Amino acid sequence: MNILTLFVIIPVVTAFAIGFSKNMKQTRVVAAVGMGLQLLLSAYLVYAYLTERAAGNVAEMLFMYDALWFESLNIHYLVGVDGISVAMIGLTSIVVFAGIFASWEVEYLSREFFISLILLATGVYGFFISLDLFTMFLFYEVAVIPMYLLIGIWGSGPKEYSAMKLTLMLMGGSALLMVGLLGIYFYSAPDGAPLTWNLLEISKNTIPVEMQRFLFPFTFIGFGILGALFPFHTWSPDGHASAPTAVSMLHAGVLMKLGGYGAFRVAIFLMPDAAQEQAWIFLLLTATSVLYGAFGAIFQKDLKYINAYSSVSHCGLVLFAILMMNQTALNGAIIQMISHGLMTALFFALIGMIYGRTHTRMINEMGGLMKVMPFLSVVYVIAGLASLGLPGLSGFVAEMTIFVGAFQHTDAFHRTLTIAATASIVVTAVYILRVVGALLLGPIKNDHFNHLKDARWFERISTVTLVVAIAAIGMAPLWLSNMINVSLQPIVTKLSTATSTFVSLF
Amino acid sequence: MNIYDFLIMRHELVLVISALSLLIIDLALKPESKRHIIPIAVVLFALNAIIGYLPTPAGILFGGMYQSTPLVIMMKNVLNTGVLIILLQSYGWLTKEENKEKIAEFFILMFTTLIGMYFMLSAGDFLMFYLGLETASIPLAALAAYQHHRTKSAEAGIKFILSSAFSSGILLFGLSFIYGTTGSIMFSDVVFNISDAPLQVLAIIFFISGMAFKISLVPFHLWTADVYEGAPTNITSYFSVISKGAASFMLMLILFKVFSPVIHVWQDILYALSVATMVVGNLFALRQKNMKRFLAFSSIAQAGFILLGIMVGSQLGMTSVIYFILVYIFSNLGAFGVVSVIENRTGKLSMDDYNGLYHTNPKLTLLMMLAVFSLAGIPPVAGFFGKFFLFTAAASAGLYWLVFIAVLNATISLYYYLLVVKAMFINKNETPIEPFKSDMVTRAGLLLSAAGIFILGFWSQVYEWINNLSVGIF
Amino acid sequence: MTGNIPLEYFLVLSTLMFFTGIFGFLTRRNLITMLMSIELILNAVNINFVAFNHYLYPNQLQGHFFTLIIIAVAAAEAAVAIAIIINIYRSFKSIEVDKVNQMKN
Amino acid sequence: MPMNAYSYTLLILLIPLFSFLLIGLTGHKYKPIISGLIGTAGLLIVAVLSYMTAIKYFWTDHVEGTAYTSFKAFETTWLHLTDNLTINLGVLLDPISVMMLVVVSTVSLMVHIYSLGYMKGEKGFARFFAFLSLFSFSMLGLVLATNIFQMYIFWELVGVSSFLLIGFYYDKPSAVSASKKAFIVTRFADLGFLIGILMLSFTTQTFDFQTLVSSDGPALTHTGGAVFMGLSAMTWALTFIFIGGAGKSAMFPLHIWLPDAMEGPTPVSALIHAATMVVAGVYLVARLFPIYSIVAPDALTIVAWVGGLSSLFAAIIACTQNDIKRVLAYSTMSQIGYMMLALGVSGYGGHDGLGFMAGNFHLFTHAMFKALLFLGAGAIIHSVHSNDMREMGNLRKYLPITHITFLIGCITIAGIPPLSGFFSKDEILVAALHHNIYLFAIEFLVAGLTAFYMFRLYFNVFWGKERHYHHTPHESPLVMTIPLMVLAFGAIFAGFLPFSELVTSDGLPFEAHINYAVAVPSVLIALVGITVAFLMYRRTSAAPDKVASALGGFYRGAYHKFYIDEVYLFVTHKIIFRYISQPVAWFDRHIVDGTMNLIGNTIEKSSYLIKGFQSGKVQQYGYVFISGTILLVIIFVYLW
Repeated sequence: MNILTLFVIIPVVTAFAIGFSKNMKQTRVVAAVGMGLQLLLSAYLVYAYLTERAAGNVAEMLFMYDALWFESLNIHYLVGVDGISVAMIGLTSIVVFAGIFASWEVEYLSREFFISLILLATGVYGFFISLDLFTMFLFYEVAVIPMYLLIGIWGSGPKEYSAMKLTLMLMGGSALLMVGLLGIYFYSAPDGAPLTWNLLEISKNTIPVEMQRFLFPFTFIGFGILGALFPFHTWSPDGHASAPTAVSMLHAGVLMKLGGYGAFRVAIFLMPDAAQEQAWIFLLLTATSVLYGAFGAIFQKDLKYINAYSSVSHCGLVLFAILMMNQTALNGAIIQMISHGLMTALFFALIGMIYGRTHTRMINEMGGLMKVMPFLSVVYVIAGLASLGLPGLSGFVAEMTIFVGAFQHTDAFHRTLTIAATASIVVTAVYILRVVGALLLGPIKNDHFNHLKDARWFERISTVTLVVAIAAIGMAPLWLSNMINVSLQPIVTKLSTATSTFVSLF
Repeated sequence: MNIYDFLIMRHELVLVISALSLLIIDLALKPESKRHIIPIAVVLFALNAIIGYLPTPAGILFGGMYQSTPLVIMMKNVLNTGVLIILLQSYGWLTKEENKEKIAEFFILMFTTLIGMYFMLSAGDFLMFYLGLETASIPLAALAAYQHHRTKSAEAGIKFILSSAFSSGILLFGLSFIYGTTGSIMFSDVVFNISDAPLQVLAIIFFISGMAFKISLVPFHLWTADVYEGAPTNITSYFSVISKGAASFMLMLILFKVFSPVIHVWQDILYALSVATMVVGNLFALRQKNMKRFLAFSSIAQAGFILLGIMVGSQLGMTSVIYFILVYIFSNLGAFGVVSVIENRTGKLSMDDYNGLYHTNPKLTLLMMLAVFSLAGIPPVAGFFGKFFLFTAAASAGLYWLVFIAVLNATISLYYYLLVVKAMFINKNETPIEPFKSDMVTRAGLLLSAAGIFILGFWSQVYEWINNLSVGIF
Repeated sequence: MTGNIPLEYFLVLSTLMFFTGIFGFLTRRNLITMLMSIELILNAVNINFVAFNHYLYPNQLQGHFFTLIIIAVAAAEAAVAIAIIINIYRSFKSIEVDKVNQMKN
Repeated sequence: MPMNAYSYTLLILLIPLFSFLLIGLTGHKYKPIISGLIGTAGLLIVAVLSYMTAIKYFWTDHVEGTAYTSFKAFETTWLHLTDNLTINLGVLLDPISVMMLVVVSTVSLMVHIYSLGYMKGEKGFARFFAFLSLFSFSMLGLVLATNIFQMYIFWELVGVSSFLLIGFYYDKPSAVSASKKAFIVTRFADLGFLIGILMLSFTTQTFDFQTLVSSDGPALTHTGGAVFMGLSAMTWALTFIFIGGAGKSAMFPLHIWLPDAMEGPTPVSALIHAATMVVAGVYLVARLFPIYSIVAPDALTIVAWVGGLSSLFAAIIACTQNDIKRVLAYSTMSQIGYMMLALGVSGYGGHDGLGFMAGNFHLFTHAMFKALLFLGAGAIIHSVHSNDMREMGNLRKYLPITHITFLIGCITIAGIPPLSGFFSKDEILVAALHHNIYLFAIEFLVAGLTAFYMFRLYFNVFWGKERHYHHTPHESPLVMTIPLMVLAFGAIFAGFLPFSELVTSDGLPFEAHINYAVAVPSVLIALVGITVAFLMYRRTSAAPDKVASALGGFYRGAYHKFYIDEVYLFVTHKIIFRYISQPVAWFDRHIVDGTMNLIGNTIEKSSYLIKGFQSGKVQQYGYVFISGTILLVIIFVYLW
């Protein structure tokens, strides 16, 4: 059995097993075990991958498995991973694992909750292992849909509205995506040769430039919507605000990464020429959303909204780096995805735990939590520092790689935008410290806070997992960035084949 | 012409025989024992369905009026599957007191319409086509008016018969011009003499609008909602999948076989129709509260998608259409099955009655969810594959913008499909529908559709099988 | 016998009948009358077929056959329709088409 | 010289890190004092190692007459960015880093010991020492950085540890806001630093200090390059980098965080905001000094003027403040201004490098006496429980040791020979005189002001009339007074170190001797300042108020720190918060999100608009039917 297929099978099996569980206790135990296995498996995958590479295997994708599915359309079940997907899979496993524990005490329809959560995870895993555009798209939509139920049933606030909005906007995104993918398929091979959905095959062939011009926006925006590309990001604040804890974690932590990953795996990789030509538009958009999200976050009062907007800012940085299209920046983009995934998941976990105690998310109603729940508060501070890019935590590594990489461009346009983007680190500091100050420090605002308890054991598991991951990346980023760097080589070479040149505004 | 030639038209023969035998048996039975008809009929039909899959020589009868090709046989088999499910699902309803007098009629009429459709599908000239069409639609009117004590049923009947007669009048007017301009009603002759001369284009448009009525495309769809609502639910499902499916097959066959030289004409016509249909169907479906009307409009929107495949006019297009209709049969029957079961138990039809259904009847709810997801084209259920292949077909003809419009409409449709899910899972309800268990047969019917929804997508052999039998025009 | 009447006349006649039928179908309030208007439409078609057959393709009979079939089918249609109309009368106590308007929107 | 001979210096970094982790993770398990001892012991080892290194580097391993070389005792790749640019972590040893090593470890050790007494019984004692260790780690890492990016990394870390320590009393709103202010202002400056690094690294394709400053390196051989607004790329880069330095070193106008930072515990102020972190900016400029002076003299001029103006500005304000820690804070700012100016006026190599030497010299001495002064102030506050000098007076008879040491500190900073302050300040003045007469004038004036405000403080606190204290002030325990004495010793004798032979711009020693033409006047003006202070504050009199009212608006301006804080407040709250952030939030809710909702509503509405078609009338259906057909005919038969 191919190891990658296991990543899809284990969750499905777990979901089934949950289906037969008697009560809440069994349910969550089964879920925890299943996802624990998944975590171990991905750890093993990282190990196996590195050993393979160390053994001198230079194939673009490893652990490939190919099964013909729809013959006449040449659709395959084709899986394989390179360093990038391995990293993303690792991220997913960590976040999902943490998410299970973060939602340890979901009582209402707990069985259904965990099933949908795990199905969502299945979609994500499938997306990251697929090399066949059709399968990729399939898993992509599988990942998007459980969201509706998860938010609609277990959410809070205007959950129906938010769930519907989120689902429809993401589906609208996949409408664009569908067009893009079909276009790619029908130009996937030179005339006469059989068409293919196979990512690697397509990358060997050059899609006609005029088609690229037409298809690139569809594909990029299609993925970009999930990556919270300005101005298509508005599903994110409402969705996150209404979603239950674990769902926000998975969604911001992992699902939004599908956008970035696809944008660069499919849009940029397969259509470099159009990417070069149209990059300036999207660079402007993303640079906007980097600052826009940050400034938007300053003004918010609801913790989840603050975090949602900071996600807009950080994911904007991901797309920004992707559009810079040089090795370092791309590397930074991947690391940023991982880092942001981890820390935003941590944020949402903490927010959920705090909300579960104080029953409010309004920062002006809270204060002095450091006294009553030191553990959670300290972790919150760590998450905050990671988010504002403190050295020794993952955020710094990602941002610096991106900035240095982006600044390697010689033209004023790229560099001005880069400097504009760097400005976000100050704004980030402002809103992070604002929250920390108002939420954790200062005198205790509300007497009944005095009776609140600190984190329970499962909450500690959930948060510590993430903190460890963040710190590990932040302290020793070299192996990760090397792993990614190697896998970036073919993509960068493909980009360098682009004949058309970058259109600069100035 | 020897006896074996009749094997070529075995679908029709078996059905004719079963219909007649049912008639006779019905005469023999006493009123109280009439419900024994049901097993007999079902068995007979199952027999027919099975025989349909036996290998057989393709052939031509009556000097080309009747021709049976593997493609057509496959289409008939697809329809058979649907009808079988419908028969199973309607068991619970047929055994009700009000119907026990006229159980046999139900089967006889339904078989007759089916015979009509089969003849239509195998038609080799417009005469046979017209005969089949009418044989299919006239009994349908009777079926729609089946519950003569319900005024709505009667209204559905009259609305259907009038509009269908009207539409076939217009269709015939078109045919008469085709005959006048080409000098023949044989498909094989017409195809050589057809061109885009104004009179012929006019004829084609009349013909298409006649067919569009059966497939219920905008603006020829208005009868649909009323008839669907008025007719007994199981009949409605028959309307929505079988008669629509047969009509689409027929439209596709004639366009491909007969009007292939003027594809540039009807492609544009269908383009306009499909956009209109998707948009209007969705817009109407948005605000429906009555489940039957809701499904009626959603099925109108689906018809718009079917056109995407037809207008391509290639093998890919035909495959995707047939595959989509197969999937659509299962999905729609799943939805209608749940609606009919609930209606028979509680008489409740409004979406609001479905609030909180999950807490009382989880299995039905899950089936309903699967069905609507499949209709909305959400993976991993079959509907996604069906839609995706339709879009692929359209894109293969370079109709990217149409694909874009279509997918946006799919998104809109997702909205109202999710409303159903929302009602069942999220909305609270003080007086939810009581938990209940249906009889075995109905359950089998539901299960069958559920299985179809689930398996069909992953089971690529089905698609390949259809693809091998489909023929394009180029 | 009809040799000196050109085809166009028949076509004009049939077209007139066709639209008369449609007009009737759209305007008459009585279900039976509507049914009759449909018969008009069908007969227009019949005239077309016969005329075409007679003038353009004298040496074949397809049009005639078609006409016969249409007449037969029309009869069947009328039979079912009237049966339903009786049913309508039972339940609505009227055969005014506008009364038959329970389901809308 | 063999590298491995020095690789033990890695311990200097690892020990504090270890004690930080140890205390941070397990501190709550055992008695607070234990964590205090762990931290102190760690620092003790560090200090010993640093002194060893200094002696080895400056004397034992140094061959007489040769230049002091700079070499890496240890280096490892931390992150690989581009083919040329990799971020390394390591230990770089050269005169200034070794000197800073001594400064940091000494002061830090003293502060650790002092805090054992000062923080006694505070809740969060363990946390305090954890943070202290973290800070020591970061500061040492900054000092020993082998490349500019490592420096940036630890730069951020000292920033955050100062944030944590300022906000140590996190339930005190003023402390919280002060820590936020400090972090954000420095963060803003760091943005400049980062941009500078980006530019520099892009032009030179290296982060490494040795490569950067080597005479044939890409930086020094770099000529002109892209010119923007008349300044070369290098000038821009170095100016941006200096912004970072100015932020950390509280140079005007980025100084506003320093006075508020006094909200932190006094030992912290002594360590971070007097001796070590705030001079990081100076250290940064000194690190890149060759580039500044050879490739980007314009940037260096900026440095000089910013330094000079800041020192004057701060000195003026210091004369008007009543909070003793704030007075010291402003004096710190003023002294750092001195150092900056010294670097700014310096040339490269030989005797031209006098300013460079003087700057570092003053950095060294200032660390001693300013730490001494702060710790003394801490002792005072500890006994009086107030920061306001108006509530003090005649304390000399209660706190004899504190009194003496504090007096030593004051004399030193006033620049009275033979104490250390005199030598370093004198060299600076000489350098300034050679370079720029106006700057010299400013510094000359500031020398007088310094003497004045320091003795104003001194007399106010230790003389003047007796105030009634809620409990009689008592001398601090030994654990607090010993550090005072040690530092006093340093303050007295640090001046006799032959700096001109040790720390020079090009590593070669040169002859530096007292320039009496400068020394005598500067001493005189210092004495003048002292006398004025004596007359005004020896006994409480109406004189100060008279002078204040005489100065009028100017005094008020100085008293309110020239309203710089208000300007910042206006910019941040009014401009950024109200005119950027709020509109953005509004725009997002109403325009972007509104559009999405609008689409949804339009669809919903239109579905109601067209409901009329489904009228339920068969004839109308037929009507639509036939008109549809006719429409198609019209389009496709006639129009197509």
